Amino acid sequence: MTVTEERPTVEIGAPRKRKEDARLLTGRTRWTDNITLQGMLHIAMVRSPVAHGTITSISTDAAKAAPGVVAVLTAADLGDAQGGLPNAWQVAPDQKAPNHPSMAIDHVAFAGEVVAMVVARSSAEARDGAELVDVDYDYLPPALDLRDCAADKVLAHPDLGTNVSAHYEWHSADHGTGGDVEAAIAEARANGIVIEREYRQQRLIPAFMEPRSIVADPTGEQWTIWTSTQVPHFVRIFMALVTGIPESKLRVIAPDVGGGFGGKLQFTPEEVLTVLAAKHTGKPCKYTESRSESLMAAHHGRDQWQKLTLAANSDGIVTGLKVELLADMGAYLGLVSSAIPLLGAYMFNAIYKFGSYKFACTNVFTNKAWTDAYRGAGRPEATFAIERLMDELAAEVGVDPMEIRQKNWITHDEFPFRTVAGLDYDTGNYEAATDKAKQAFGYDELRTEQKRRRDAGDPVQLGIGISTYTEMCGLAPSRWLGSQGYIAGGWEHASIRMLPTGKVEVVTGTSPHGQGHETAWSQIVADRLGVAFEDVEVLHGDTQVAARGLDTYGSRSLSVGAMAVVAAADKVIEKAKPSAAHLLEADVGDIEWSGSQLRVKGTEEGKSLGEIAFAVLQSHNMPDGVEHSIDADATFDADTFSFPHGTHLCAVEVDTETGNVAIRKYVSVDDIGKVVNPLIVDGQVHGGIAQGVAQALFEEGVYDDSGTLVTGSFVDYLVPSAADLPTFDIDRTETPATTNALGVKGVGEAGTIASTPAVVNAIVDAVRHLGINDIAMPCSPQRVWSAIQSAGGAS
Amino acid sequence: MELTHQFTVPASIDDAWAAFNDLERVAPCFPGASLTSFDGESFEGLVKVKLGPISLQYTGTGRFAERDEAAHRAVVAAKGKDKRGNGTAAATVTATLTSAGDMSTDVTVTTDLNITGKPAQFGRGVMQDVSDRLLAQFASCLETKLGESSTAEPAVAEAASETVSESPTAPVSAQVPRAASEPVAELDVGAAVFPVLLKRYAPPIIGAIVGLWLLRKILRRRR
Amino acid sequence: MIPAKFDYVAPESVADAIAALRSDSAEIKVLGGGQSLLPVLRMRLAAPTLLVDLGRIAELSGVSDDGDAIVIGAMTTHAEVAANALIAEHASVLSKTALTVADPQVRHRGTLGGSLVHADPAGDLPAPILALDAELVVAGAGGERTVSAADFFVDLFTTAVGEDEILTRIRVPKHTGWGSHYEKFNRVAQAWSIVGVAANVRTDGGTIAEAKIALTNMGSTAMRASAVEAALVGQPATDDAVRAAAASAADGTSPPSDADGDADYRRHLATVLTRRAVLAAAG
Amino acid sequence: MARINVTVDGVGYSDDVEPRTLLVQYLRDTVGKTGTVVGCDTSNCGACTVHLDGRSVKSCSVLAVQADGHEVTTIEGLADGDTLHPMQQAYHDNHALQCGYCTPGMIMQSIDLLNDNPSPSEQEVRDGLEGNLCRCTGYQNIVKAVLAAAQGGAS
Repeated sequence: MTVTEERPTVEIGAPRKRKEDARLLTGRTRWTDNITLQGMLHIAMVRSPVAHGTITSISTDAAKAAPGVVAVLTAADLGDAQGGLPNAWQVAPDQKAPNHPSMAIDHVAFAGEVVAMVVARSSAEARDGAELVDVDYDYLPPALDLRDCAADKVLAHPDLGTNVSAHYEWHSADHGTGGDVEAAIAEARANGIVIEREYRQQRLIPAFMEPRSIVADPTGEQWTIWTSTQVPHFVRIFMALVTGIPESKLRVIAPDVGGGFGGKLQFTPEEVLTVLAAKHTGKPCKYTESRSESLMAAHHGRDQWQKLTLAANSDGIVTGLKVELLADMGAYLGLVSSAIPLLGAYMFNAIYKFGSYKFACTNVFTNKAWTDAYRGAGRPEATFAIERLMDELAAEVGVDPMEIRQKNWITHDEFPFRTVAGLDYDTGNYEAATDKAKQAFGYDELRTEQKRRRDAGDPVQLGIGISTYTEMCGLAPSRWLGSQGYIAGGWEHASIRMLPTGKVEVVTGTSPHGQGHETAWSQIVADRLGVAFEDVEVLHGDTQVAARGLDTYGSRSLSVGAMAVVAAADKVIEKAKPSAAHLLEADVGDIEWSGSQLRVKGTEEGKSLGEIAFAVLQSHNMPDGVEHSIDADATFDADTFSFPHGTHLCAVEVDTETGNVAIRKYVSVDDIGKVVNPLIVDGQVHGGIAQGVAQALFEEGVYDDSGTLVTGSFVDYLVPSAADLPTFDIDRTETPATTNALGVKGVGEAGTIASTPAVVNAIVDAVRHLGINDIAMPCSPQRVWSAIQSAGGAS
Repeated sequence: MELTHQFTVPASIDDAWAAFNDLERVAPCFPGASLTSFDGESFEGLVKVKLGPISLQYTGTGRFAERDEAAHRAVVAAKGKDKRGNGTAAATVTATLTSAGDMSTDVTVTTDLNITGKPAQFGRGVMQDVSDRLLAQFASCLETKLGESSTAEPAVAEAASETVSESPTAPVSAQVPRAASEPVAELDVGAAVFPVLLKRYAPPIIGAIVGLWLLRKILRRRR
Repeated sequence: MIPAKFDYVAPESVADAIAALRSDSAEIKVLGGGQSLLPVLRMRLAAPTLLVDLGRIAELSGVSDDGDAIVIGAMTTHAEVAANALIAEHASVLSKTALTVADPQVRHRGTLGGSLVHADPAGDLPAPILALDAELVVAGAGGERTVSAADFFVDLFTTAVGEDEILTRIRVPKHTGWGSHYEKFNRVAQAWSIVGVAANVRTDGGTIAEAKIALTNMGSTAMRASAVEAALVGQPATDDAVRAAAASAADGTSPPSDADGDADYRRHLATVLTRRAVLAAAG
Repeated sequence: MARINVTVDGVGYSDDVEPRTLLVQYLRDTVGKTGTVVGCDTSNCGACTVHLDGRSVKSCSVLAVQADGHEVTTIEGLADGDTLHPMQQAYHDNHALQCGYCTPGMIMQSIDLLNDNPSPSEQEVRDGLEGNLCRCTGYQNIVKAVLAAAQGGAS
């Protein structure tokens, strides 16, 4: 265990306005679609409208003859060169997966799959040409219903023989972290309480604002690929593996990237196809998707059926939890599709002390867009399930839902704590965060008002929802990832280059796309190296500049990536000591770091790193053996996860006449450990909560019975606007992590994980007295109203 | 999606079956369609659909999956695709006539419909409703036509007289109401419009598919 | 996404526009504000051969006082309608409804005439036009004709305007002193109405003297809720009385079922929203 | 091809365009104003918002030929040299952007909003931005920035 260092900080903790803003505010941006090269060609994809079928013929003659069209490529043209797309996570030894070509060869497995591409001199001509590609399909029955598919009633990939990709289980009794869950349930059936529920985690679409775009340039000695991705380093490795282009000949750049939320944590068919088009034509090629293509063909998230059995004694102390999941993989396995449920597997017990725990999951193929990471990735699903269950248990016991949580949670003096799922929580203070949240919320007053309105039969009922969440974040310890079947590690890399003019270049392996690493890393380095915030330049997202790295996802950038920056900074100081000693005419052993200078112990005499960098540049009279650089690079791998937590409280007003839900008040108190930049942290929490609220109230990816995504535009996929969301009243407690030197935990996913159950708990709480104990997400007015009607109508 | 429509016509089953097959009379229920080829068993056709701001043009093929005169049952399987690659459509249409008395016949039309691509992608949830409505209009139109079978008037259409000559046992078939153009106009899917834009892109194709089926029957009669 | 190719004309007079509509181009579309048409063209759900842009015909824009009525040019934008003082004074239900259409940017481009001719059953503006008993002036090769609002909306996306005609202006009888409200119910702010109710009510000493109520998205076109109107007249503007009258709001409607709500839900919503709209209008 | 004359950010341009060219494509591909971006194909997201003769419009739902003879202002025409427009400054001061993709459209609409209503309430700001989607910020700091800009007299 690392002990958080106590160092004087000036920049860390300061609400620095972001460096990134200057270009973003003025339109001086470099989105991939802004990149135009001489002679560049444009690609339009021809996508299957059929969810499941075989391609019987493709006629490209008319398209090839169309004005401006340079090439039309089908799978037959690509041949073996297109290879297959990778899945990077084997969650079970016998995991099955169909071959995943970038362009369908003869079998199409979801509506939106690419079946041909048209390369033309302009994007309009490419689109004109795409209309002329004539594809015939024979229909196969689409495999759409998750539960039917799990039973192999219809096969998504007939060649595979089954829809089940993998089944995996984890039981506390097998790992010595708790008892036998079946015994606990049996005991509870006899003498306690058993809550059994099925919850649907509806399919969501990440819906980053910048549609994906790729430019592949084959001219010159090296390939340059600009792509709107969270993971340029992954793209480089996999592009080399799939296309056979040597990795050393590939430069991948993620320029300005307009949001990701897990949705750009992917190695995509479109990336491969753009490279193949460039290879075929010898010219730079660009592909930019439309929004409707993005919604249809970029990976989706969530989509699980959760069957839950909670056992408790009659006082409401939980003795066991059994989780049985069906997880919809969609048509193929993406990079980490198979492991999304696994990332939630260790979080169903959340902040609680359970006697026993069992998790079982079946990954199932269907003829829908494939699913993969979406903000929270597995953990929102787990948190939703347990936080909803705790409310149900409270109702059963007849106590306030807050009380049931207090009875079961880990108290602050019990840390470090090994959970029933086998994770070691380093720190936390659930009581403190909850007390603060309750006070800001006016919990008791709202409960009083709720009772008054219930008693009066008010057509608008008040409900209060609680979510006391935690998450494991900071992906991740490489050893843990290896133990779980992931092919890559979870370390991060950074290098620091001290420029002779006193400026500092920080190269990070993380790949930000809105998170503000340029600002936050500058703050950290400014403190660490005693340089001005303004003098630090953070470089990222270009594999020729940041050669090593594992990119940005899973709230890992600060707790892993920034720790590599810290390690590199410390190395710079160490590396500069011999030069400093020479310049100060002292023994190396007498040189110490003052916070801004290397000094001779006990004196005020010293040299800044900038001065040393300049002296090293000159090297006019450096002694033998001193390196002509004080630059350094370093890696960091975490020993364990970090565990942010918090309490979110939501008050909703449910109009029982229309079913409309309005959020009246939303309070969050998050404990994310030490805060580097409170402005950025607040922004992450706001946006996270908004996405979680959107799952509760608005968003759902819906397929019709032919397998067409009918929420295929922003008309029907309801991303909320400013007018649809309230102001969030957010605050923090600060219990530093003990697992890294900065005491940080990560904040990117917290709001999303916490908010969904808070909202749904509030809605159910508003109408529970009418006999309602569940409403499926998204809780649309029709669903809420129908639930009230089924329960016998409003009072 | 499977849609079923039932209605009863005041005609004997033989008269109704014959009338039903007198496509010159019922075909106007399905505007916008035209046949491009027919080889006896299978056909190719074209359906232009105009839905408010949306215009689609489907080309399709189909064949008789079943046609049982004794059981008064016909099944047509057809599929088509939009000429600009906007999507595909397929339908299996089953029509069954059952006698419900000397001068009464029950008609059941079951349509198993599969529409893909943009008209479905941008028509969230409305499809079923609109398809149902369309087929209900079709059924209602048929009901009117078949119900007119006992009030025959002199043939007014060339095609109709041709039909008469082929099908002398169907005395009702020659009659085309003078006002035909008006009720037909109401059902004119081609000119009318489905909810499309951004809110509800609907499936024109239902009318189209059934239209193809009827046209195919016309050709059969003309052989 | 980029539209398929088309020819484009922007005539400067109604006569030239009609001539363009009568040209022999294979498929002609009229471009009003374009806020519905352009997305459809971008999706390539339509590929007209000719677009006739009405945007350069000055006489089609603007609002004027014509004695017992106000006259609104068909190309007057939603934003202009919403902000116009004459309309606010004499036809306030239209001002209020115009302000709920889509979002501010769309309201800057989208036009009243375009919305009416588009005739989306979920579009908001037909309802107030019905509730104001407006008259619509349609120009064609043979000159102008006037169509009452009641006869204008024919079916889903279908109006009385012929293929070679254009809607030039809307004549709205003054309803000075009438109370009004548009109650719009949707899932997110810029979404189409699940159901909307336009209430245009004249009260006299706390009693409802006249009521004109129209419903959005309760059938293939917007429609008047005649049963409610009849039941309201002579009633006090109280919750109980209005509730009783509004109970028949769904009479004679045939609402659609879609992902936002099934027909039963819409019928129920119509009664609730009608009550709220009338109370707000009469209050 | 049609010849159009358009003033963009104060500079006059005369170009031949296909009638089907959207204003946003003209701005990005012909004039080079890549600060204005495209986020959807149904005019829901507002990322492409610019001012046409001083009023906000979604440039994906306007044809370039419709802008003939008119004046367009984009995000790139707001700052005065190194001095940000007060609305840009307010966005910066209030951390009203994260990935920044929606920002150009959001700022253009925010300016229009204050032109219309110089002292809006919080709800009026939210309603005025209903045609612009942001996936990062939850809108909270955007609303805060617009209110701050209103306080500071930005428009």
